[in-house]
Amino acid sequence: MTAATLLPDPRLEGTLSVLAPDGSLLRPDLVPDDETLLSLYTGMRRARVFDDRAMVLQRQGKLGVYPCFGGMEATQVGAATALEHGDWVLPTYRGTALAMVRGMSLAHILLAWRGHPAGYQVDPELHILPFYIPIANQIPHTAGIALAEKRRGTGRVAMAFIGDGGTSEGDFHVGVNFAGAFGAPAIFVIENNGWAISTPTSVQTAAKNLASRAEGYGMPGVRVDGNDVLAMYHVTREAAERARRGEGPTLIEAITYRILPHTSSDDPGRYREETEAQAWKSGRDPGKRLRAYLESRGMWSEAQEQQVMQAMEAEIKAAMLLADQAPEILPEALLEHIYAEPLPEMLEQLEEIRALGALE
Amino acid sequence: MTAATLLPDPRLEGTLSVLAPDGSLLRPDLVPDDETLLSLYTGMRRARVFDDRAMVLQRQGKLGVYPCFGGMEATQVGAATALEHGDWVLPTYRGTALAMVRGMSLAHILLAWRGHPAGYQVDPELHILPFYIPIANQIPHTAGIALAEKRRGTGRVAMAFIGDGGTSEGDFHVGVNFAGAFGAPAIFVIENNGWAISTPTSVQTAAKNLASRAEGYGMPGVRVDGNDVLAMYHVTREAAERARRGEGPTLIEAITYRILPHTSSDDPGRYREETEAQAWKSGRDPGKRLRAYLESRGMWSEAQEQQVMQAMEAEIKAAMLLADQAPEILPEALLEHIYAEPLPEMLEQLEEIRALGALE
Amino acid sequence: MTATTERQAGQKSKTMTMVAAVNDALRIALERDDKVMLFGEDVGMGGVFRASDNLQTLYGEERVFNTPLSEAGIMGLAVGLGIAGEKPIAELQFAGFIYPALEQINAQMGRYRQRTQGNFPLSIVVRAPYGGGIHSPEMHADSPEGLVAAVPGVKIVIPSTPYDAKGLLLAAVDDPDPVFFFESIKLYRSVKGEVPEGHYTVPLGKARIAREGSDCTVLCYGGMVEVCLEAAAAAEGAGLSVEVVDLRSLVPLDLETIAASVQKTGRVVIVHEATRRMGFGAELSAIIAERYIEYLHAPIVRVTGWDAPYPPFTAAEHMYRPDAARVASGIRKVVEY
Amino acid sequence: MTATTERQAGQKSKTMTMVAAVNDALRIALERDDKVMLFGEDVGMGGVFRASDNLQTLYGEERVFNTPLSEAGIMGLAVGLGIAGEKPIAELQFAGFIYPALEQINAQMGRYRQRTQGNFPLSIVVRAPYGGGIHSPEMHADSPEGLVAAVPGVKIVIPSTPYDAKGLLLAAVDDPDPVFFFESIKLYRSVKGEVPEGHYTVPLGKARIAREGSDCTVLCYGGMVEVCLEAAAAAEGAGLSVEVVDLRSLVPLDLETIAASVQKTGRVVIVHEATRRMGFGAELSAIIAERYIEYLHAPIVRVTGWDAPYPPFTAAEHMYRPDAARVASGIRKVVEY
Ligand SMILES: Cc1ncc(C[n+]2csc(CCOP(=O)(O)OP(=O)(O)O)c2C)c(N)n1
Ligand SMILES: Cc1ncc(C[n+]2csc(CCOP(=O)(O)OP(=O)(O)O)c2C)c(N)n1
Ligand SMILES: [Mg+2]
Ligand SMILES: [Mg+2]
Repeated sequence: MTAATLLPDPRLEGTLSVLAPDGSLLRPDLVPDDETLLSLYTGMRRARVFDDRAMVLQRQGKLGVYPCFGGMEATQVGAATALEHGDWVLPTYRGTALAMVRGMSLAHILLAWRGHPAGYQVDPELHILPFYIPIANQIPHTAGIALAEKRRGTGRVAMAFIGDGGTSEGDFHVGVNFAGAFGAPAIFVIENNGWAISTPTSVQTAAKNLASRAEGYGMPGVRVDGNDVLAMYHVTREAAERARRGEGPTLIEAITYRILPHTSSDDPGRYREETEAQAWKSGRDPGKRLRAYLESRGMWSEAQEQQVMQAMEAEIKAAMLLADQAPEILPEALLEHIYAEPLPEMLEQLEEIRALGALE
Repeated sequence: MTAATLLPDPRLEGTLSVLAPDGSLLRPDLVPDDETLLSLYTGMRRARVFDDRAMVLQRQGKLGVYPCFGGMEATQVGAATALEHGDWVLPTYRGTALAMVRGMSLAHILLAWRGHPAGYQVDPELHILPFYIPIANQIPHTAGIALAEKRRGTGRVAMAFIGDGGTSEGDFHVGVNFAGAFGAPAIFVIENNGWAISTPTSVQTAAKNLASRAEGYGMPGVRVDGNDVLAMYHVTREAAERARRGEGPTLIEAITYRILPHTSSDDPGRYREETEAQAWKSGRDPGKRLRAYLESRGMWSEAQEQQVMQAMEAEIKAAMLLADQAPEILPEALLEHIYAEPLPEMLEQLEEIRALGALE
Repeated sequence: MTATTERQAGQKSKTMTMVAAVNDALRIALERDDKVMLFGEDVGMGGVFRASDNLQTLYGEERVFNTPLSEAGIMGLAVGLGIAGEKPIAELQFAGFIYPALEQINAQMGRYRQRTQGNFPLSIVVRAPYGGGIHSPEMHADSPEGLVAAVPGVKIVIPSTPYDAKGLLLAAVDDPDPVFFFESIKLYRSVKGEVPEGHYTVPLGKARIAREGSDCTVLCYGGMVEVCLEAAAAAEGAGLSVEVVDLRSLVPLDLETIAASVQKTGRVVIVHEATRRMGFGAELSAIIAERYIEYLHAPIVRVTGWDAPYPPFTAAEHMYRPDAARVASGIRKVVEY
Repeated sequence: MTATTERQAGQKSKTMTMVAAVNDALRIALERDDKVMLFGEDVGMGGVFRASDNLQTLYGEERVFNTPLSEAGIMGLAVGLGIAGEKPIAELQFAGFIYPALEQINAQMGRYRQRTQGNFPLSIVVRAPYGGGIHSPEMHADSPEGLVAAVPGVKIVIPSTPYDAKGLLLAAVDDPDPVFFFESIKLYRSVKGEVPEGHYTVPLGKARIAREGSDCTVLCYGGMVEVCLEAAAAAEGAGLSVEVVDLRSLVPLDLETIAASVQKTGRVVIVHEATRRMGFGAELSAIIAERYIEYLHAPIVRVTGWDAPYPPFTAAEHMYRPDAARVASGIRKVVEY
């Protein structure tokens, strides 16, 4: 670890950590059971391997624009692992790791990032909704879903992710306030990675931190080290328990860093020095942190590591094969599922598309 | 004063007062000079007389739907008096008292509430913008105007009013955050009158108070007794001075109460008991409060009171005469000022309107 | 619950206003299906037009309630409830306040079914009082149905009679897609009609011949139907037989009824309160010019609000909102062509 | 500063892409008038398409800057700056993200001049990359020009060549009204053309005959012009003479040029990427059916995006965005009628 990486980052001030960046234990009281520890670690590893591979696939023309999350996997894996089956998850476009933890198949994920309709057909049983492209739109939905669960008394919660930039949109405010006003069992996780494309958080808002918004909505605001998967797991679990007890929503600000470009199309060299990213990358990697801790407890070995990596590579390969076999997209796909029954003029439009196919 | 009126209202907890409801002085250090005191008092009196009269005129069919503000005149008169000429004011529909203090003529105001185009032709010199009907739209404008003044280094500020209900709109969030992010010389006054039509503030949001939103935008949040015109004057002046010093925007929450119906069309009996309104009306009237203080200092007499009232009645009468003489609205008014030059098809539409007039 | 049934023979009926018919439909919808929830600004106390009067008392604050003041929030809440399988009926207090909600409508409500390939359909009704005629303040008389019609995935219904209001609203509640239900403010209390008691539906997508005629077709909906009927009656005096088609539903549109009428008369006037440019009349005209031009003997004339905002209060409203005289002048244009 | 001047004789020119022409226009606008400010999401670093490359370096962070992430805020900021007398040029990162801003556009930007009876005119330019053709993610290929055209008080310009892009953008900056300037993403780098150095303007409201013809008129704009020209060239092989009218500006619309072309050919095809229902083609068709029907020998055909969202990435885009084959088929429909 270089000297730079050891510098305290002011963004992390006041955040909860369970492990120090070097993996040493700060809060023994907040360590989950071994099974959870291992599933958090493998969840992060698998996610990271997928992310790396997806960037390569994108460059090979096999995926559309891909929003990578490497280096931020702890926020998503920690939060998603803390929920129960039946709880709802509303991801942003950067939420591929959330989807993986929720059990969405890799083939499905690959198809989603190709724009194949099959990639959008999320399994309602998983209770994870499709990647939201327009920013902050999912926040009012989260209030609505949570209100429905509250009314039914199911004890289920709804959790949305949003970026630091996304907190400036009107829909963020509106949705969080609705959830607060209704005392709905919702969790809002701000994945604060320091950047909204080229805009640093300091340009986004004059607020010292984003969790400070919580008070204005009448809910607790929690600041957490987003690269500490144990901390993420803990605060999300607490928020979910609060929600299940009928005590309403929680706003969590997870401090992390976007060490990679915004998406496969972005060149961060246009707008930032990479020193900060480098420091986070080398000094605060979430996987390394938990691995160091697991190793210190003798719970993880290089052999296990290799096994997870290789299994994951194989899984991705198999998923690619599956994805490549997805049925060719028929003209119907364009006009299907707009309404329960297509309108008459849409059937005519479908004929037009079919006729054109015949023409070419 | 009845016993009920003396009960402390929890909404006022933590607000700044300069005068107690009975007019006794709490903060001698915050009393402005005599001239200001008198102008605050007469400003309130005039506003209240106008408001009462406007409700009557509305019932007589001489105004459109009228959003009365009686009982809330201190927030507007205090805040507007604290600004300087050249500062901008962005009112809500309830901002008639703001307009009066800014020097908009009564005839002009009457025409605005009739929907006469002349009532919309606000004099740019007054720097008060038209009454905003769609809620919260003015908040991002305030950020823009303030940013322009900052860039030009004029030392001018922009102040917007908004209701408690209005703070739930996306535009409120967006605009306040922009102002904070740009460090723009803006003042946002939340005229918290407890109700948004039939919705009490407690249903609007789970936040304990609305000034608590300020921290999440990186600006000071100030809570003030909105029925204490001296307190309103003081906090607005401080906010304006901060802004002029380049220290950015302030969010002020002024606690007041809508003792009247929402507008001339509303019947509050449908949704609330009037006990709270009665208590505020009799126990916390802003005019009575300042008058009691002025009288205690020998600065006001019944004779002066009568003079102000009579002068105001005469002024309103004269304004009505003027308003009634406003030119008949020509068809042109509908299509004028949509663009700098009307589009060709709009000229045709104008011909259509004219032809119809001839037909009838 | 999705089957729609037309009025039963022998069903009793009552004379009521349009707003009472809406209230009746809402009550029945709440009664029939526990998934139905009703909310919006001031909906709890009955709403500013009293369309939801008494319903909170009957069905409780959990199912009939006020929201915080945000149209985007109200639409987003409806989408979220719809995702979770509820059947929300959301109210926009005035259609002129739909604009802050267009993100949720355009990017979400209309796209959610397709985005999830049918796995998360949204059975939502959005009610919005629209249009002028009552001297309302700025922005309170807008007619944004054209903007909503631009959104694939949503339906649009606009009744003109108490009977239709109730039956169409109950059909909208049963519909598996998001349905916008625009209610003419002008008609709320000015129109009365026979309304059957109990549940019945009027199917979406079927226009109504409000008056038969052979010389000219007038296409209209909502608050303009009575205006067009008045113009048609006046035209009869001048020996003209005017057919007035009350579209009732803009999406889906009843192409068959439109085709039959245009084929018969060969002359078309389209009437709405919304601005002319990009009002729904543009789409109607384009559809006719694309499909039925061979039957036309005259230009398609639009009688509409001007390309300008609706003016506030009484001062100029009479020059803005189409009235029978303007419709008559449009009819003259096409028959004298 | 409001006088518009056409290109000067002897002005030097350069070959450049559309995005370079936009960049050049922005630079000149900033240079000429200190009131001009340029902002939006990521505009400071040049914007995601590099349209504002280098301008922050040249004109400073006070005049060229990033905003927080809110389209409503960006539009509202522009309105506020406009009220205060500045000349903002605001960018919406993609036109598909215009929806959260429609409240500010519809209720404010379009109405402010009238609401203040001319005392607070807004000289604003809103730039928005629009349309498909580059396999972009969901919501990134929308064409919402029709929604904006529904707003009285705003103008709409959509260039199809680098020359026009620069000249129209500079004219938009000089214009005393809010002007929406939609830039075809597809054309940004795929099209090159001669662009004069320095300042010149192309007047708003004047269409351009992109290709003369006598058998059929194709009305189009922006990214569809090259597609229509391709179809017209192919039609020539089949012995058809197709006139391609590049509208350049939707509001104001060049009725004269449209009239002359329709009068000449009697057959009209309208082409745009936006959905058919309530796309701007509806208004074009309605205008023609209202004004020039006597010249028509065939139905007015619309070749457009389908009544469905634009599909993401490569998977189905080729079946959605109109191409030369579809335009050709539209042309056949009207000439063979
Ligand atoms: C409504 C909307 N506006 C703009 C965009 C374009 N856009 C995509 S990502 C992005 C930045 C988002 O930053 P942040 O919320 O911090 O999330 P991050 O990408 O850092 O995870 C922008 C502006 C969008 N997708 N939706
Ligand atoms: C965007 C928008 N939505 C709804 C309305 C209708 N409306 C007018 S006033 C009002 C309540 C406003 O309450 P608040 O903001 O507390 O202000 P107050 O009227 O109490 O001064 C509502 C819902 C509106 N004018 N604009
Ligand atoms: Mg971010
Ligand atoms: Mg209020």
